[in-house]
Amino acid sequence: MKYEVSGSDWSRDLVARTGPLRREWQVTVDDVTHTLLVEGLEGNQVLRLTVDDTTHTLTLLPGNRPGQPLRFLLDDNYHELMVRDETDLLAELLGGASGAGGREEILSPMPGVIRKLLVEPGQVVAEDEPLLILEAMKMENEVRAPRAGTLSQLLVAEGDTVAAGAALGEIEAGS
Amino acid sequence: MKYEVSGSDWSRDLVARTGPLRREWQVTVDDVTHTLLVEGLEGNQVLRLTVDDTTHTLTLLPGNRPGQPLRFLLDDNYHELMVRDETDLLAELLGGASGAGGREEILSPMPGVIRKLLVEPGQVVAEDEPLLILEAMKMENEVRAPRAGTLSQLLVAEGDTVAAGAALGEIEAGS
Amino acid sequence: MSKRKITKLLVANRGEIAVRVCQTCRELGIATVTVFSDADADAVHRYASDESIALGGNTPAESYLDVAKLLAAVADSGADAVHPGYGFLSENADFSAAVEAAGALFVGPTAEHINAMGDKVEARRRMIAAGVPVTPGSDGPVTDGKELTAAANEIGFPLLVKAAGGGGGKGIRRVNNAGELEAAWQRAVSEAGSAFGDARVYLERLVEPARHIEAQVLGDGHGGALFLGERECSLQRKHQKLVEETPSPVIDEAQRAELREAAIAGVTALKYRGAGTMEFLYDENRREFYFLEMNTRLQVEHPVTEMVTGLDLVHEQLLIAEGTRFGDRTEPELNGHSIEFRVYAEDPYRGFVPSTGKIQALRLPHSPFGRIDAALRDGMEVSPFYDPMLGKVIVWGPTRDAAIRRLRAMLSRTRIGGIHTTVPLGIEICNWDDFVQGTFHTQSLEAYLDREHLPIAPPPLPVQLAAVVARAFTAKAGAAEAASLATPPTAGNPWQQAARLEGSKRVTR
Amino acid sequence: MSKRKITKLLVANRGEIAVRVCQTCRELGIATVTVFSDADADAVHRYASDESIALGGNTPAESYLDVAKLLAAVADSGADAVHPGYGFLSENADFSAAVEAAGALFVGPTAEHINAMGDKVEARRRMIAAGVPVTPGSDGPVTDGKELTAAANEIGFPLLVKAAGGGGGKGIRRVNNAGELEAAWQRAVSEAGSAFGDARVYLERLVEPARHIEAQVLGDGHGGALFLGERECSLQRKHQKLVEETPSPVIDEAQRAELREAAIAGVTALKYRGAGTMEFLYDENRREFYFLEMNTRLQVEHPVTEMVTGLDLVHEQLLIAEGTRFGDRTEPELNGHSIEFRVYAEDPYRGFVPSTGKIQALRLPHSPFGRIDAALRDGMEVSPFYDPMLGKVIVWGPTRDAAIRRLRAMLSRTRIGGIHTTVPLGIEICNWDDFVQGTFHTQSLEAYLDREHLPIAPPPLPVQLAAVVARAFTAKAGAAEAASLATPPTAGNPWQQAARLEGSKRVTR
Repeated sequence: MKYEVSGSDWSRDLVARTGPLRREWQVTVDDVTHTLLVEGLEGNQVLRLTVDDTTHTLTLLPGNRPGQPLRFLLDDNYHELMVRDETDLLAELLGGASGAGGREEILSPMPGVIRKLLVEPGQVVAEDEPLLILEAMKMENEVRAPRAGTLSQLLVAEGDTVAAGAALGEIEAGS
Repeated sequence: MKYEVSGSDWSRDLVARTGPLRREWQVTVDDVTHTLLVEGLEGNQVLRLTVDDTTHTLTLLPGNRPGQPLRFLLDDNYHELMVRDETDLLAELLGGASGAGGREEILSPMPGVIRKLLVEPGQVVAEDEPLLILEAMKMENEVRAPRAGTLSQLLVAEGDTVAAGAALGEIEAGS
Repeated sequence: MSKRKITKLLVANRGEIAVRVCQTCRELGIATVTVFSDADADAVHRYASDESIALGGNTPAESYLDVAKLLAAVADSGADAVHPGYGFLSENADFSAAVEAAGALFVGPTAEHINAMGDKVEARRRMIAAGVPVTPGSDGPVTDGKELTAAANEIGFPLLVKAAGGGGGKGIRRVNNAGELEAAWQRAVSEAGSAFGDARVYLERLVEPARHIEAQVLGDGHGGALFLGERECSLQRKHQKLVEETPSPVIDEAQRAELREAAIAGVTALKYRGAGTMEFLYDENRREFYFLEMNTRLQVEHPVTEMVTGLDLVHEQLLIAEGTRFGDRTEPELNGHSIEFRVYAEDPYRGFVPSTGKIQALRLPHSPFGRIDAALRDGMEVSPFYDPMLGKVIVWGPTRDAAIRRLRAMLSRTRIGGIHTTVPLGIEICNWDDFVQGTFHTQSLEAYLDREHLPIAPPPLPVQLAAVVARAFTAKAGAAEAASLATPPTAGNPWQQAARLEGSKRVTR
Repeated sequence: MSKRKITKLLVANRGEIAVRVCQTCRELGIATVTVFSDADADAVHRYASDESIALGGNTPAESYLDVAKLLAAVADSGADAVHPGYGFLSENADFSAAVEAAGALFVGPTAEHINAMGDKVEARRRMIAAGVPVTPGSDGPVTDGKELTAAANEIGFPLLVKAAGGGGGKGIRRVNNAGELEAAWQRAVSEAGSAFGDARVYLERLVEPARHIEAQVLGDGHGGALFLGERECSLQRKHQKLVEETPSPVIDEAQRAELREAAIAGVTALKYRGAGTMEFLYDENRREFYFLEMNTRLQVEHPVTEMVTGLDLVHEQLLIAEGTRFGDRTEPELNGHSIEFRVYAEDPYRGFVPSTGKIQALRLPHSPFGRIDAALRDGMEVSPFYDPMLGKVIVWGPTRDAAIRRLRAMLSRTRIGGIHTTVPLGIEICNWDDFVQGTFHTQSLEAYLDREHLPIAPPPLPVQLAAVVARAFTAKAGAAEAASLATPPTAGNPWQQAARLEGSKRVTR
């Protein structure tokens, strides 16, 4: 599998081959191939990586999604990196800049209770405009517009309990 | 189900009826019926018992066997009691004093390695005579004859690793 | 009041503090009763006590804040004392009064003390009378726009709008200039009304940069007062404390004596009963303390005081509630250094959004001179209903450096999988120069956190390799995980997505 | 030797002590390497270190006692220091010498010290020369029957036959009268040969009743010596310690000064290097100490000394190994009281038969001033290959009473399901008058344990009801459990069965 690892102003290609049982990996970076021993603990939430005789502890963090920076701990240090595999790269090529026009869903960033709606369906909103107040763990959180446009749908009412990632509404391009 | 609970010089009969889901029990002792709420935690290794508005913590201990004193912790205090249910009582009636004559197996009281055999097959042994030395967790333990008789079989050799409860040999009545 | 022995105590709280109170009771042979909401039916605190009573409901209002249900639980269980923990009803004077009216001891101050100190305006007035230094501010609650403008102009900007009934970092709003004043005040009044049932707000000068240093005190209710050292709590984020320690790295014996004098004066003047914390702002340049507020309860960060004094503060609370007087008791020696790090179920690298879900791969390590106060269990669900603080990692060391090394090691051995927590940030803080050198103030942490996370240059090879492995194993985890994640799936590129996440801004209250 | 910094340390041990050593190294930024046998492939200590190297094998001889494999691991990992823990090779002079010959630091004494103190006969000679009081005994190893009789007659009965190469309660045999002498001596010679590779045995007077009190010392290898207080270890069963505490409830400042003087004299005379323990028998009637033996390693019960001194003894060991001299360093103040209870995988109500199997429902609670040193994980298999000690529960309190209350509470919150452990006995001991009042000696525990367990009268109703519930749930557990049980299934009545279990008698060595 080919991977592209990138940061804020650089990127690098890596090619990984896994052995039987996925324990032994061969990873090629800049024409040098490194042997990597991968040992999963705790249902693969924690992994031991041995590279060049040194063992590192990799701890996976929840919430990682394709298309977002990948977040993990290595030896107790926090890291973020963009990691795309072949499929991601292909999808990006085919999909183009999805979400640039058309409509976009408003998703709940956390589980909580809808305390107050600040806008109405049909209303024109600016990007970053507060749409509603979501209460979670004793704190009020403003959910803001992901883009400018018209609020074409509002799927929740005050007092509703919503899960993380639940659709709250939708914004359509234009006013 | 009828139970007989007994100690070293007394016994008492209890009748238990369990409700749906086995959460609510009715236990009758000395013609008085007590309601018992039973709540299992940690895969039923730990149980909360509520009797007359007071909650007790019952912790099961491993190794309990029918025919032996039942051992448990109640609110952190260790207890041993003989508890026979209907089936046990029936089996005892039918089986009579099993093991009183005939033969008896020598069972390993713990897992370990046979360090030394002190007797040979065919040898006549007294009750409580040391038969072999079993090493477990850095300690040497003597396994002694459960009864007097002739060692009719010896199933292990020096150096063998044995599990707890494994048959080590057999003693037949008489010499 | 004559001395009364506590034989059965009800803890009107949940989580780590409920477990903490039960620990001490178990040592003392006091029977314990906990209460639990529907959401907490399987919570750890439930099983820390001898009995546990269902309150029903999920939200705090339906459960841990419902005075009637709690009083019924006290009656049903036959408890002769109630410990309120912190938060919830711990600083509710009506609850204190109702418990005592029901014939049980309230492990905390009298309703009169709670009212006096809970009302920030009254608290200022009393402290001024006792000779305790306070920050410049409005002389009372601000009730109309005219008063507002006048008071603000006298105090100067930036200033803080504070709810008279708030506390613990809640109900505070910063106002940078006159333009923001009116809107902030109105929002504060509305929030204070709904959150604390008390819409009064007042103004106070914002001391900046400032340190937050607090004094732990005990009062026996008859004028007896003990000072148990200070706690440095300047490492905060939006008024939420993250790291606390004692002693403060910036005050010396002379300043500690000054702080002690102010604290003892306050406690003595009030004839305060119980454990309490007097919070001060410390202006490091002028080397001056200003009284901020008094928390009339056990504080989240009480363990650091325990570590350097050898006292069990819950035990002290119970002794005071039973009517023990201090007499000629002396203050304990303060020995070594202790630090506490708070573990929140929040994503510290995404604006501290709450993170809920099932806890996995849990490891709460033991260590010499280390302690973890928590109420966690592998497989437990973290629900969105309550405070996101999961627990605290506490260490002691002979010196501050030793304590930091120990905290770092202990956090690096701590693992709470399945959700985001502040643990990785805690390890970072232990390596952060400003923390190690003690040169921080109440704004330092926010400044430190305000940065780009994607690296500007390629990291060392092992990190790149780890990234690829992490990607492969994340893909494997797949859809099952998705349901419990705080970050929604998205189409579009990551930059858009990051912006959207930042679109959710936290409003403290 | 000049000062050398340790950067990477290999722990030649397993279980809780391996975890303990890694904790301190992690605080100090020292990289760690552990080793593991096949039976320990999934053991907790493996994951406490940065690296872990497979030794193969199951028995100690094939793994943790295999010097060649360990030296290879040191070379492979590039470790520049080796910590031997306790047990295994910790008191093996050849290992110490081999590690140092390989260019790594041995965290412990020199081969010369280990040889001198490991040889009980030589140790007595040296201590007599240093002016340390010793128990009357044979002047050297007893090599033939004539010597045996002569020495025994001079010492008088009862006496002890002790392996010169033994230690830690192993290799000791009691002889009550002349009739038992010859057989005991021959058995001891044979066991000592196979267990310690050293068949020499010697005789010593049996002081009875006696207390076992030991002094914790540190030596810098250049004559510098520090005394860190005593430990009372009289609660033993067949020379296996179960409870340790400091300070001892029976010695006062004058006797502590006496003990200190003897300990410092010994350490100084040896120019001892590292942490060590000088064990003494204490005759409470005569108020006299007799030197018993010196353990040239970290002791299992070192945490109680840490709790009252605030020192990290592993850190002290590392500093000494690096060549740090004490100079004018003063001894630490001894503060409060600390108790340790050892958790063994043994059935305390059935003659302490080892109990193996899968650990379930594990709970190792945290508590203020409490600490658990263990290497346990839910689902872990306890194998029959190694020492049955699973870990230790340690508490501190301002007074002995407070410490006992805390230990009791902590043990009652500790749960190690699936196997038998000594935890329930620990709770009992905390309620036992002789322990609470401190009126016990080395034989007290065995006398206490020698009793009938079936009650002679019906217990309170809740116990009877619990028995029925326990019976019902045990029946449900069924056959799956049977495989891992230490007690075999049986036909016949329970009395026969109980007798059979007692038929397995433990032979200490």
